[in-house]
Amino acid sequence: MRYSAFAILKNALRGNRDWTPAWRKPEPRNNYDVIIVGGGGHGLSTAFYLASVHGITNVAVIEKGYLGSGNVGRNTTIVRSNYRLTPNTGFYEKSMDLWRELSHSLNYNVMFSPRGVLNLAHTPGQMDTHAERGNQMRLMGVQSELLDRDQVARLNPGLDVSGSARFPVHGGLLQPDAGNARHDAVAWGYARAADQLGVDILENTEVVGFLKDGDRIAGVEVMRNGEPMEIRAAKTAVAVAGNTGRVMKMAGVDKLPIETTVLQAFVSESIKPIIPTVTTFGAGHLYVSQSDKGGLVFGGNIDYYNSYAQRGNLPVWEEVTAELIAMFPAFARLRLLRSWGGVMDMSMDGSPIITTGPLPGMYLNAGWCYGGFKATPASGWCFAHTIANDKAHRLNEAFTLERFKDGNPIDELGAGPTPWYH
Amino acid sequence: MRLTCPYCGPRDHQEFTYRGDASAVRPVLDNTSIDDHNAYIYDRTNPDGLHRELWNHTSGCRTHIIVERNTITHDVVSCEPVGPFAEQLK
Amino acid sequence: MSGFRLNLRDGVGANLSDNAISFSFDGKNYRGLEGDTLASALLANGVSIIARSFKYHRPRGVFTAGSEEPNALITLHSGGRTEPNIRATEVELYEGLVARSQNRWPSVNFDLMAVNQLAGKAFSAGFYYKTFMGPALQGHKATRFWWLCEQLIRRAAGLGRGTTIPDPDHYARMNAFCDVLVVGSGAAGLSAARRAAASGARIIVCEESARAGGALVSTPDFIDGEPARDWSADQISELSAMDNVCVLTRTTVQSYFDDNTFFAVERVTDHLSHKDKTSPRQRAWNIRARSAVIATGALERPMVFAGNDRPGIMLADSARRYAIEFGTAPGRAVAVFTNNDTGWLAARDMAKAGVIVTAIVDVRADIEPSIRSIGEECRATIHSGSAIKSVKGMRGVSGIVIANYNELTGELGDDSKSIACDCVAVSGGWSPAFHLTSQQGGKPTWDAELQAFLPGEPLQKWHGAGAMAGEFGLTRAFRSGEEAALKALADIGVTIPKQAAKAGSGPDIDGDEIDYAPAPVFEINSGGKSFVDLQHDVTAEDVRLAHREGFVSVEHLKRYTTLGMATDQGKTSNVTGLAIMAAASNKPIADTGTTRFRPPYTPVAMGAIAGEKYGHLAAERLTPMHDIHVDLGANMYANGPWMRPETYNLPGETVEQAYIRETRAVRAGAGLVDVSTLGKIDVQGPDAAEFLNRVYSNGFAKLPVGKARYGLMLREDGFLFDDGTTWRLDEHRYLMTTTTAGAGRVMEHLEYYRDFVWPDLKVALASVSDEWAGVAVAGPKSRDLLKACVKKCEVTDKGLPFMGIVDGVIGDIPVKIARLSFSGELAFEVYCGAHWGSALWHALMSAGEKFNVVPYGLEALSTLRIEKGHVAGPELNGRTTPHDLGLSGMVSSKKNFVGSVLLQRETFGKEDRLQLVAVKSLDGQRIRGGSHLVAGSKVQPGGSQGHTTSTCFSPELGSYISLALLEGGYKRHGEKLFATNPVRNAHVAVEVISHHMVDPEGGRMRG
Amino acid sequence: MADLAEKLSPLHELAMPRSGSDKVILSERLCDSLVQVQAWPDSVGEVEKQIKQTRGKRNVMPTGPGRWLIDDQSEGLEEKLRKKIGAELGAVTGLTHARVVVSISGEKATWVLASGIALDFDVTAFPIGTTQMSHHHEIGLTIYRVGENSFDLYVFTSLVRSFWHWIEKASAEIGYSVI
Repeated sequence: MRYSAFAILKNALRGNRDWTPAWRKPEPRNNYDVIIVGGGGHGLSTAFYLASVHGITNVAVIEKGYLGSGNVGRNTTIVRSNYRLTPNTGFYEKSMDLWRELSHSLNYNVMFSPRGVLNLAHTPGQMDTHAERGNQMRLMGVQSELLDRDQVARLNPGLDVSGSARFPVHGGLLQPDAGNARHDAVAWGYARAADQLGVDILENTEVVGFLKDGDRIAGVEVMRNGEPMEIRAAKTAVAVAGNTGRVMKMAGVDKLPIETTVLQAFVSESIKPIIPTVTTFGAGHLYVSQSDKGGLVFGGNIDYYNSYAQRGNLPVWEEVTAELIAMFPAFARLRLLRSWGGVMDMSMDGSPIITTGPLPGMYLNAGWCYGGFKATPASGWCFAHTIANDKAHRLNEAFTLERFKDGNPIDELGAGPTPWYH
Repeated sequence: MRLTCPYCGPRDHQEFTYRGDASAVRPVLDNTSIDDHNAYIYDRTNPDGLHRELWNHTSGCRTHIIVERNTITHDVVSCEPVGPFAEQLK
Repeated sequence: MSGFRLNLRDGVGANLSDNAISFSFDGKNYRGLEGDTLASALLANGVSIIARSFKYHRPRGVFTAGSEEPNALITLHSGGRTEPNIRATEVELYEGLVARSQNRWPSVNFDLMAVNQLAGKAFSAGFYYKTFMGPALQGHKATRFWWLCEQLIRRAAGLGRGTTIPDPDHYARMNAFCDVLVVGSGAAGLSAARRAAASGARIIVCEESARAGGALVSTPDFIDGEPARDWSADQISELSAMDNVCVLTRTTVQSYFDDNTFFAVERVTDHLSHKDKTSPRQRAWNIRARSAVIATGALERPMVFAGNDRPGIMLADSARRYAIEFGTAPGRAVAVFTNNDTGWLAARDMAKAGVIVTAIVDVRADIEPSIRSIGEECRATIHSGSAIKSVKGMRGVSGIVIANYNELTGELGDDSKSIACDCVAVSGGWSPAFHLTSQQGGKPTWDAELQAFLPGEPLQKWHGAGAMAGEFGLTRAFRSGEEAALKALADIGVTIPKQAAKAGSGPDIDGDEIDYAPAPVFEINSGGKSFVDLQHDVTAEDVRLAHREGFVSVEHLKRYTTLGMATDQGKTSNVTGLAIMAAASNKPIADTGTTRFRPPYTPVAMGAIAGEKYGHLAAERLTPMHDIHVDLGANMYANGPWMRPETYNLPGETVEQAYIRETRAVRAGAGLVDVSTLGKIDVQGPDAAEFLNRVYSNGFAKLPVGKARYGLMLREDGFLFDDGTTWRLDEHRYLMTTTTAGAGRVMEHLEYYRDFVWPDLKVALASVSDEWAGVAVAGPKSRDLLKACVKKCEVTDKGLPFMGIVDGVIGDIPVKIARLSFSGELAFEVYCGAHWGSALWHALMSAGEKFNVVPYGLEALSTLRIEKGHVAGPELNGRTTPHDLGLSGMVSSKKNFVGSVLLQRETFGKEDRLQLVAVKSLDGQRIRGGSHLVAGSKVQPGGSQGHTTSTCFSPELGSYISLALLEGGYKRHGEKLFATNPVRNAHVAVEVISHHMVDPEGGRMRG
Repeated sequence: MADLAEKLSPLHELAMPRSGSDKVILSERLCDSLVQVQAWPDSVGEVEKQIKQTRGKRNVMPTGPGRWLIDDQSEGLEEKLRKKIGAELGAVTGLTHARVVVSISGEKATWVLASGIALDFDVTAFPIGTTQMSHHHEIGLTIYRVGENSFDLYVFTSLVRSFWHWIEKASAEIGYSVI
């Protein structure tokens, strides 16, 4: 059923009884052209672009839990491409291009909202590094503006721009056409659109092993409704974010340049619109925006230590709220409604991996750290290209697994091979 | 999370600095193999379950400890001292 | 509904005192009594519509009497103290309290936004996902269309209005440690606390309400012959008097973290009319408990039926509590609608308090005679095997229509019957409040007998007691509290002899013994709008629509319909929603599962979480000369944790004019700069030399005593990590300096190698950053300046050669002087004990007077080193190697060191890497920070070939210059490029030159 | 050493005497000598002996394995100890200027301290005459318990003003004096 205002009216008049499932709940076949392990944002978008761009529709997406149960439904929904290093700027701007037309591509309103992403600067030196990044963006065709303090104040009325602030605001870098999207809608929209193109989405189906023909990966063993089952495919792709280590071990890949940590996200009670942009603090680590429902959605640093727990600890609560109310002192009285955690696949340089291999017949999409949401469209688009052509696209050719050992990290922060610093 | 420093006693993990996987051990000084060094800094088992990891009690006695901790439950199984005084602290 | 104040007497209005209090709601003044909540006072004043719902803007009243309230959200105070979305049921009334309704226009009684209701069914779950995508046009029109719609939707959404005025109050924290934390002070909590406290263990009891006692406060039961209320008050005062017990009221335990760390918030002054300014508004309690007893009770849930959101419909036990505790009748004629016995008790207690209970409607056909007799006792008509089919009245309740109800099929009969009433007290059973343990990942289990989820197996050291653990009723609450306390004591190694345990067992209870299990009825489906989640306006139909569209998993249900995602986190709606989904899927509730509760339990002010950090985000580090800089009028700025002088502006000078003047003065004569912020590490031991030799890329083994050397530190991956000079003070004693920003991480880096990698080396490391004040004296006259004030040592070229160190005295101050130069001039660094730092500065300034010495700030310091081509933070950006910065000479090939192996990777030898050069403006234009180097014009710049790193005006070269990293830069000196800076609207023609711009041979500093 | 210049505390203008409640009493001082001694694993006993042999009015606080912080009421301890403890035995580091001592006493002293420091101040967990290291946010602290309600806090010199501001604010709810 095509979604539209007309469809809503028509169905409303019939008591909403005629709506059908957003995607099928098919039984698995024994054989597919491509299996994608992981029914999160990246896995689903990969399936969609395999089907829509490359005409490969005999595809299964295999998800252990419910669809979108990982980070696609746990993030702070920020969409941007304000990167400093060329491989990242180009890749994320491709993502922006896809975001802009995504609701139409999917016939599903993902509520992409280009409200602007503002990074604050608190020293003259930080203004310079923001300028350096803004100029990189401009040279690559990405919108960016360096704002002075007054411009920043006009954009965010509650922001403390006084000289008496502990870290006074000097200005900020604005990507005016970046913003947010509705996270769950991205998962559901990709799922529905991929499903309509013939992709089988297998929920509650857990990969418990990989099938091999000699050295070559030939599919997966799964548990479904308590029953084991083999599903074969010419190509097996893995896009499981924080669970990368877990899943790759089943394929015999014991070590990767990835560590898994927990990132907490926070939402306040819902209030009338109070901050128009996505705003980040420059003297610590905090990002905040306001959802359409009215909650302030924010987050900060990861909980450092390795974790698969999907929940974090108190120090990050204190840090994050302290930074938020240092930026917006009026928010001290606003109330935190809920916090939750997601597990992050932190790579050794803070940048992702989208590659063929590491085993024959296998493809890997991982290392998203905590920036995976904005990448969802381009990640799937590039991964689909890589799977279809057995070769990376120009946009993801730098995102190899070998770059670390070759000495070519893509290290935005210059923090070095310590995953929890990125 | 609370970690037990063998010198100072149980403390909030905030007092410690996380230094990561303790199974990553630096090759000895005269080992000049690029592969070995690459493995040391980039290869991680990243287990879901027990993880041996290094923490420095930076806001306390600055002793390094190896914590064995479950990465799914965050249960701390053990905290052992390392470093020159490891034997004395055991 | 028109609530009113009952005749207050013993057992009616137990929380209230005689003191009248005036307050206002929506600008109108009312009177209440001390002890009222805002909700009870409004009810007593006959105010029934208090709020509007989130989506449809339907009128809403008071639904509960506690923190689970979904409806009665109001805004408190004004200005910087504005607090939206406060539950009126939790606000303790005080003189002068000002509250107003929210999310309505123009008023709560007449809200035009209620037109949303007309869209009715179109506004169903998932509505937004299916539309507003805009016309399918070329380009990015779709986005723009949504962007337009979104602006309007955002304005309509949201609950209350926040403020942009800073919160004037402050917050505090308390770090607490205890053996046993008892959460909740009802029957179970009290008995656990009594038992645990008797052992002498350290106990903290947290109670959410103003008054401890939980259900004991309002139950008509007797304990040990006393009314339960009096008994519990005695127990609390006994406990509070014990040295090993801390009882905290108005304190909600919000979150349960790892290793039994609990986060609680105490409301210190929120309930006071006159707030003492030194007291914090709220206090965060970080509680580390060795074990815990969770006795958080249970939350009543409603049944869902058509029109169930009208003002005047509330939970039965809440209605009862308003009568007993607050002496307030929830209506003139109350109908009770229940599926369990507790609804009948509520009817009885209300009737006893003087409330007219007109009818009791129970979905169950079979009612125990003892329960049935209650109906007769309160003179209500009894309708068993019946259910509410619809509610009469638009903005309140004027009556209900009931019909026969078949418990097995869930069908209603055709025999409609009207009952006049203005209040419906509904009970759909009880849901244990195991939010805390669920936060920790505990998996709840469905108990079909109790028709409730129970907390499941503990993953940490906690023990459930009372209704939270499914132990309903006072007798079981007391017993389970005792048992939980004994288990908690066992956790901490205290065992109570069995005999003693028995002797102390529960008090004598005289009260109701009833069955708490409800009939498994969650929804009466009669076709009308039936709300499951009152706050988010999620209807039973929405749940079924989600099912129809395949959003069957509980998480999908939550996300698709937003059920349970409102500010009450679905406290009264989750179980009902699950039950409706289970019914739609034809699955037992047990197989449907439940979502994990997320912390906090109730919404918490951000200020309370930040605690003492509100207004004090980070400590400031100050050098010993800080006050001097401030007195000199320096532009101080935050440089990481440090406050540092940027420039010392003369009146009327800009920053640029000031640093150029300061730079010139240094190169012409002498200047002083405060370098106390440099990291300083004391490295000692027989193996110190070997250790340094391993962590620096250049050789350190042969550094003579009395000499300093510039050293480079790499990361293991071969990239630059930090730099600085290290001074050999003695055979086995070194003073290492690091960059200001790198001090902490270098120390940890060194400790890692000392402890974990080479523990056999005898090396001691100690941070001495704060021990030493440092002043750099630079300029051709610097030696003359020192000569004029230094005693007990030689500062001649012979006595103190380049990179030499001597001990001396200036005034009465012992100093260490090292001949080091960052500026490229003849220069010295003078160090002394920090507490003498300002005296040293004054001594140097006065000695320098005749040499026209100037103080210079970081801008001039930076300008001097840029001209000299010395690298600093902007060049050590974590992506550069020594080879990239022209420092290959500092990489020893004769030893292995940290980073030596991976620095040999092929990629680091590539000629097109970004390499350090300088660029010079060719046309007098300023090169702005953050420029990129390009070959093309402003309009068509082409790709970036590199970027500037450190930029300034060079008085020496008479031109704007910058250090830069340029692809293959070493071979491009003389090339002409552009430093483009589109975000700063600059495009400057530059020439690539060597980064050694001033005195490349080093004659000045060695002179 | 008597001819040395007067030391200036970063708190010289902040910690001015003020009379108020005696439930919390604050004061500050600089050390005459504050020295850290670090023994090697095989010389702990010998170093301890050497420390005992250099007599003086002092407080010797263990601050880590084989490590002590010595607060001595006379100047020149660093040099004295260095003569006794050579590199073969351990390392001697002068910290006289690196810390400022903030003292707090009074019946509410532990309440004030616990409001910012995550240590169990119960006397069973932190006995009189013992030393604990911890932090107040980013400010590292060495805390010596002088008596049941009396503590000396060794605070980093560059951070002591921030610490003082905090401790005054935390004491304000109770009421306090500065001596």
